[in-house]
Amino acid sequence: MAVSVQTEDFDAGLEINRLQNARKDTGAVVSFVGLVRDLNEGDQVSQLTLEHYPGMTEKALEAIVNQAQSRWDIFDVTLIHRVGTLQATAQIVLVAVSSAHRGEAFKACEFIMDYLKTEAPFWKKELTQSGERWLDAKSSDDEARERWNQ
Amino acid sequence: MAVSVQTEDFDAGLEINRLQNARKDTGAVVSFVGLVRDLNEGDQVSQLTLEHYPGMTEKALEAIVNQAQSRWDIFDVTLIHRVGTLQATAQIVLVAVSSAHRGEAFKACEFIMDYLKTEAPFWKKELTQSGERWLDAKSSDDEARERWNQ
Amino acid sequence: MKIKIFYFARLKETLKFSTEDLELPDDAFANTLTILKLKAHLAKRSDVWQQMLMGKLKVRGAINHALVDDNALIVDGDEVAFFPPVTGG
Amino acid sequence: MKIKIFYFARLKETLKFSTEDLELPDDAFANTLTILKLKAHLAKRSDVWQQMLMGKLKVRGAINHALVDDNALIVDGDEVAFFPPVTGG
Repeated sequence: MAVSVQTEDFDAGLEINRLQNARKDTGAVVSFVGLVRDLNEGDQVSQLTLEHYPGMTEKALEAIVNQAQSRWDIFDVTLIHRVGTLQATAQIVLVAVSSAHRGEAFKACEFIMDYLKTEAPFWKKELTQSGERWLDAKSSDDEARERWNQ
Repeated sequence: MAVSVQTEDFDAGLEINRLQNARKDTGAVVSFVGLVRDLNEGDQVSQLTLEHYPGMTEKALEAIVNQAQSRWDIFDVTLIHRVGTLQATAQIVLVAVSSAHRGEAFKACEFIMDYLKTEAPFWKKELTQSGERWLDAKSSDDEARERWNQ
Repeated sequence: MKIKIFYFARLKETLKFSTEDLELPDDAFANTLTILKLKAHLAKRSDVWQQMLMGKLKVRGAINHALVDDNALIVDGDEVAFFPPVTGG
Repeated sequence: MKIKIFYFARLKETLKFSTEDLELPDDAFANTLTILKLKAHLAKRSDVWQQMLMGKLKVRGAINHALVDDNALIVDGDEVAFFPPVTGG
């Protein structure tokens, strides 16, 4: 497992390749990249600032990855989440999961994102033409997480 | 949509970046990379030969991507499938899907793989220490596809 | 009627045929030739053909690049293909 | 008892506090201080504190880096944090 909270950008291709090359019996790598959209709730977004809770955030992410590893037969996970001020179209988060077969990697990758969205201490503040605003948590994210408990 | 059946290798990072950069309102890119495992059904695999049906294979892949685009609100799809003789650990297939929100991209990407596995005319022949063998279709792949009709 | 047939994977290898142009008598087949009838017709060639096309290998058929079932009708000029269940990805 | 408190995001910005060391009288709080009691105690500071901690913003609490609910017990030396629902990813 590699978990990182960082201001620097990441290279999704490089991280995917690392997982591929780690074991010769890897059959599948599923990855997710989340990006700063230039549009949110109808407003133009020029930048996004991500705050986190140093210490707790890393622990929360590791706990989520551990849960995924105990639920599915996966080989490895790379999770990188950026913090600080990001411009529109910038990369925010990467989750990459390797496994022998595709079904497990798909499930684990989506599970990690759904839990990250609702359990990991990050907060987003957008800059639009009318100023700064903190984003509200979405009930659709709570629902996405609840699916995994059914 | 970009669909390609080719002998050459591909660069997953490059393809993901292309989808990211195509539109500024992209919020999510989900990708799948399938690889030649060095182990299958307990036997060491040294290489895999992929045969296809030129003309029909491309059409089948485009039809699958079109289905995904009509079912989910996604922006774009890149699908690359290699043919010919590949060594263990080589990349076989890439599916990358961009969208505004993650749920749609995850579903569309997994849907495309499940349909590709059961509908696109590709056939795999493995080389193991006891010689060559054609792979049999897996009932688990049929079941994975059937989930989408429920 | 004239049709073109392609064989793939295990079929191609075992039958030692990758493609053939086949002419069928119009009085026997015109407007009535289905995938299943064509399989049965080809299966008469030898035991190997019988085994490969009508045996336990679940052969799938395609007409003009579209997957079809056994009852699909084949017409003059069609491109037909026979192959085992697919295993890509 | 002494505890450390962190505030994040909207709370930090509105309360103009990012962290504080707080000393509480043992006789009033020892072994009985919960997240909810601490919120109520802090809410007495001003209307803004009341609104932020006890208002409609669903404040979440953490003790020593673990998310907890309102009934969780805080002990001497704990690191407590308050923040709005998370919005990362």
